[in-house]
Amino acid sequence: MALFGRTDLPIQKNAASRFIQWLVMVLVFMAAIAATVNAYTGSLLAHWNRSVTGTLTVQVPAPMEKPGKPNDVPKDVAAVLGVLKIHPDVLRVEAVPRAKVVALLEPWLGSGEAVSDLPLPALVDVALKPGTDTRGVTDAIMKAAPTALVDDHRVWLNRVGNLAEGVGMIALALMGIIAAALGLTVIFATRASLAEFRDVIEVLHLVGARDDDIAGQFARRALGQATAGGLLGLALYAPTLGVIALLARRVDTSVLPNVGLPIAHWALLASLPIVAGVLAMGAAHVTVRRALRTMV
Amino acid sequence: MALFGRTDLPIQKNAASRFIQWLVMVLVFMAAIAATVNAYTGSLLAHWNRSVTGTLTVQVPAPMEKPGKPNDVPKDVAAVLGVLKIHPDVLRVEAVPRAKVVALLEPWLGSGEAVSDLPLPALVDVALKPGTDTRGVTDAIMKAAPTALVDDHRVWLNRVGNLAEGVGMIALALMGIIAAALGLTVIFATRASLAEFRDVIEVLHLVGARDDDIAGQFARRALGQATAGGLLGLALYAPTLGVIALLARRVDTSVLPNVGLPIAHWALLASLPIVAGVLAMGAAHVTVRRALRTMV
Amino acid sequence: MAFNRKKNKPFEGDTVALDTVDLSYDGATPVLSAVNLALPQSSFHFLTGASGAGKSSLLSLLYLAKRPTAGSLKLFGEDVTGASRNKLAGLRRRLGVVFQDYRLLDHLSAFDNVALPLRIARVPEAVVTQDVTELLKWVGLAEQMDAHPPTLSGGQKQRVAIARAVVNRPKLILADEPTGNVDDTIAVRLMALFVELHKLGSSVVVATHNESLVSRFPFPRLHLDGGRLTLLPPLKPAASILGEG
Amino acid sequence: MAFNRKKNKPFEGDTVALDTVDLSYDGATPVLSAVNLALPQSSFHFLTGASGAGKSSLLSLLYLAKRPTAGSLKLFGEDVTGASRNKLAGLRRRLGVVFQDYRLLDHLSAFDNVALPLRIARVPEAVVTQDVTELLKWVGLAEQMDAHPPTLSGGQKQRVAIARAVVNRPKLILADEPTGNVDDTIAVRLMALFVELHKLGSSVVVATHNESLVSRFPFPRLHLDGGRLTLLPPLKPAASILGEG
Ligand SMILES: Nc1ncnc2c1ncn2[C@@H]1O[C@H](COP(=O)(O)OP(=O)(O)OP(=O)(O)O)[C@@H](O)[C@H]1O
Ligand SMILES: Nc1ncnc2c1ncn2[C@@H]1O[C@H](COP(=O)(O)OP(=O)(O)OP(=O)(O)O)[C@@H](O)[C@H]1O
Ligand SMILES: [Mg+2]
Ligand SMILES: [Mg+2]
Repeated sequence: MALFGRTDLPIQKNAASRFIQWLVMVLVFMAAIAATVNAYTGSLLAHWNRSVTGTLTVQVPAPMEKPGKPNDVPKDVAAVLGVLKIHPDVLRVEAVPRAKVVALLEPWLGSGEAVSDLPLPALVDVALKPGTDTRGVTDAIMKAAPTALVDDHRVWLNRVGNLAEGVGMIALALMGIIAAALGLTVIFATRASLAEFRDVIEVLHLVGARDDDIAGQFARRALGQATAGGLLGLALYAPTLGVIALLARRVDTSVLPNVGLPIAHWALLASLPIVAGVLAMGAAHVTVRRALRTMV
Repeated sequence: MALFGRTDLPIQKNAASRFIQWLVMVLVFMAAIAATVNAYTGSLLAHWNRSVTGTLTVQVPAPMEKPGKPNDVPKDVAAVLGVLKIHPDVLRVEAVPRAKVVALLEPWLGSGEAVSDLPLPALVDVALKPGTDTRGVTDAIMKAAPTALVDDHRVWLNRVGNLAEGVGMIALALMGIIAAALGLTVIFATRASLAEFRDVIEVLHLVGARDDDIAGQFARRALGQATAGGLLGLALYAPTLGVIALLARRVDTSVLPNVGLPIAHWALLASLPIVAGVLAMGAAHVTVRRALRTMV
Repeated sequence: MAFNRKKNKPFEGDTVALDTVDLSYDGATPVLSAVNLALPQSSFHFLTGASGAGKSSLLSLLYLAKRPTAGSLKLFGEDVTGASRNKLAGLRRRLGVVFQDYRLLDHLSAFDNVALPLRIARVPEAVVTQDVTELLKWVGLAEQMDAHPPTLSGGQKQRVAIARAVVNRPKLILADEPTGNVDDTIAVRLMALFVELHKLGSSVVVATHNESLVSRFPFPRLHLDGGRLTLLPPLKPAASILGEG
Repeated sequence: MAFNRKKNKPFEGDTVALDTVDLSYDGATPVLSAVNLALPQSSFHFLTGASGAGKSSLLSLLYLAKRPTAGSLKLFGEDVTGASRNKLAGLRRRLGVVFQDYRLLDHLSAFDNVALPLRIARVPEAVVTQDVTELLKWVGLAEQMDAHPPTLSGGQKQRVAIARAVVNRPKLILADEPTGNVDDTIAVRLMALFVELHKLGSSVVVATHNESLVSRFPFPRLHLDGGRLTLLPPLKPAASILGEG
């Protein structure tokens, strides 16, 4: 029968230990949510980056701007396409169908019959080979069609990227606060336990128990309670994520695209109970050792 | 010298009571953040609603769509303006200057010389009198200019509104969780105190103290600690809000407009420490009364 | 020493009346069975019996920490069965107990521990100061008034416990082994305190193992054996009481 | 009763050696001053003195709960000044203490309380069961083995405390008022336990107020008065020892 592992401190069922458990549950739950927000914004940024980096949109002014020369522009578009198709840096190039241009402009110009007759600019989507600079291609385009406009989407990406990064940072900061809260909780709960069991600990000392034996008990207890609390927190997180995903699906996917989260994120979540447990164990051990040094 | 108010339970400086204080600090801090997010999304929705409800945008197709009749459209615009200026439901009406239309289209069409020559549709902004339906005005416009398009911004508002409402709901749910966490914390901390002071309480009973005297002490302690913790939480919240506002300013104001928060929000924030205190007091009182009934 | 405060609420009849009281902790083996006991006002009894005989248990019935498993218990003329918790608190304020394990409050000084019953009864602080000081001097703790129990010796704690029990000048004093940790000189001095209160009208019960102490005082003995309570005559003849008090 | 386990680690010289030891709690008034004391192996001493004289304080130096303000303290031949905490724990395992206030663990049964020193020393459980059971029977608690301290009477707790102090067959036994809550019959039986251990080679110190107990045994007295320790001869002449043990 192992004495230190079971029976000599009544810490298994005291208020403080149950308290650690449920508080860790709440903290891990919140940390999981924050981690998900952070991972989601990260994925979102990557998604946008991926769909935008290495792409250019070339805009060739509308065909009817100069009423006298109605056929000027198809020539410009053809020139641009011709240049790009043989350019070494270009991976893929295609003219955007007029219907898609109309759809893009719909929020601004409406979709009535009137619009379908509008003189719209021609758009060409260009995909560059990975790692190439946009400059060479841009120069080639401008040479072929001086009136063309080249947009590399940077302004827009920076703007939304700032927002997403801000959200991610707040989520990260929240996780930091939660870790600190966890440590403090364990320290306080351990101190409460120490106060509650001061007499018991003194007796144990007086009959020859070592500091390590006693600190080890508190630490093991904290490890167990925090890990259990962490698992409960994840158990709470799973359905919550489901509900949030359901709510998010009601929002337009252009606003919140359905990006997948990296495997590392799920690994992080799975490790949260362990992290909480180890953090709690460490905090308890240090607290108890320090307190014991002032005792008999 | 008042006995019950100071000296007969050593609860002022025990671990549990300091614990309540800092945990309430964290909870109130998070509640304040959540309340702010909720109020901000509310204000944002109201802001959008206000700037959009009771307004219409009338779009009159571009002048050159039919090359044969180059002067059709100014007539249509004039007709629309004429009808609206005398319509009883209309508060204000104005033609959008071409420069502003160009600016609106800039993200889509670029800003080169080519665009400035584009045949753009004419836009008319209409403000309706509060409480009037858009239908009558729309009918009048369509009669005056059958090719006009009337947009009351509903689709867009609904789309973004959904998102903002979702965020607000999550913030509210968070506040609910926080309130529950606060109650549970106080209950657990009080139980820990009760366990720690069980002997003291028993002695007090045995020398004639009443349950109310003892429960009152715990409740007063909880009130004080939670209120103090709440004030600390607000003290932490103020600079945090400043930092977030700073971060938000880096984001485009079209994405996060600088809307003011309602006075009720600040009142709610100011009341958080009191709410926390009262909640804590109630939880402590009930917990102690129930526990005492099982004691000597 | 003088007890100069207003008298407790008066009552009719015996201070304590037990009628065929049983007490058992686990519901099976009774610690007390069919105990009848009437303590008149201004009485003095020793309570004797082997270790584990049930002396402390009987006292805990009287100070209302336990309830009889069967039978009825009247205190100060009032039946405690079904009394409210506030009512019990009121009754407890009228008695004083020296617990076998003292039960002092470690976070209060000796002075504040003794003052506790007075403060709970909302006695004016001037009276508290005077009474407590006088009493602590009597039990030989003038030097230790501001010391906290963890810094007191065993015998000092016991004396603080006795002072706390009698400071309110209660009508019923229950003392459980009150002199187990002091030497004979102090023991006699402490007994004199109980005897004085007894003469002033309090009923006193002193549970003790100390046969030499019992044999010095002419008071009847309540003896517990096998759960039964019997009344035995004083070990010292009553005639010599004047030489003691 | 038989103590059938392996002997404690042997050592040279006196079990306890105090050299001009001072002890004061507040840095000012000394509780002990210039105390010299040598307890040889297999000795037996009473420790007497008025309440508050410093008996418990002296014992707390010996069981390493307090450190001397001045002077040196040797235990089992080792100087404790500057010893590590683990070293102190090791020394404490070789002595047994009956605390004046028992210090039992309320959440453990009487059996587990007594078993505690053995389990901390990692004694095999079979031995623990046998030794603890035998010892609890000897002190008259065969019925109360599974009871927790809060459900024990004062005298029963005191006997559990004594059993815990001697179960490890320590080389030094320190007993602080070990018979204050039991009657004389049990007191003599408990003293017999200490005497047997003393005969088997342990050094024993019994602090007590109980003069009648002291006068029954032919052991020298350490007397504390005004912080000074003096060695007094036995109250009972040594010749009669055979009639007692
Ligand atoms: N709370 C309790 N639960 C269960 N059993 C108890 C409880 N309190 C006391 N007992 C048992 O009741 C019996 C009587 O105990 P009590 O404390 O009344 O004895 P006592 O006469 O005061 O003994 P002592 O002189 O040793 O103090 C003992 O056997 C004890 O173990
Ligand atoms: N931790 C402490 N802090 C301060 N003073 C203390 C402390 N412990 C004991 N004292 C004081 O030291 C003196 C001696 O106390 P000690 O407990 O050694 O006496 P004792 O001889 O055991 O008395 P008793 O017979 O009453 O148990 C007392 O006056 C006591 O108040
Ligand atoms: Mg008793
Ligand atoms: Mg002592």
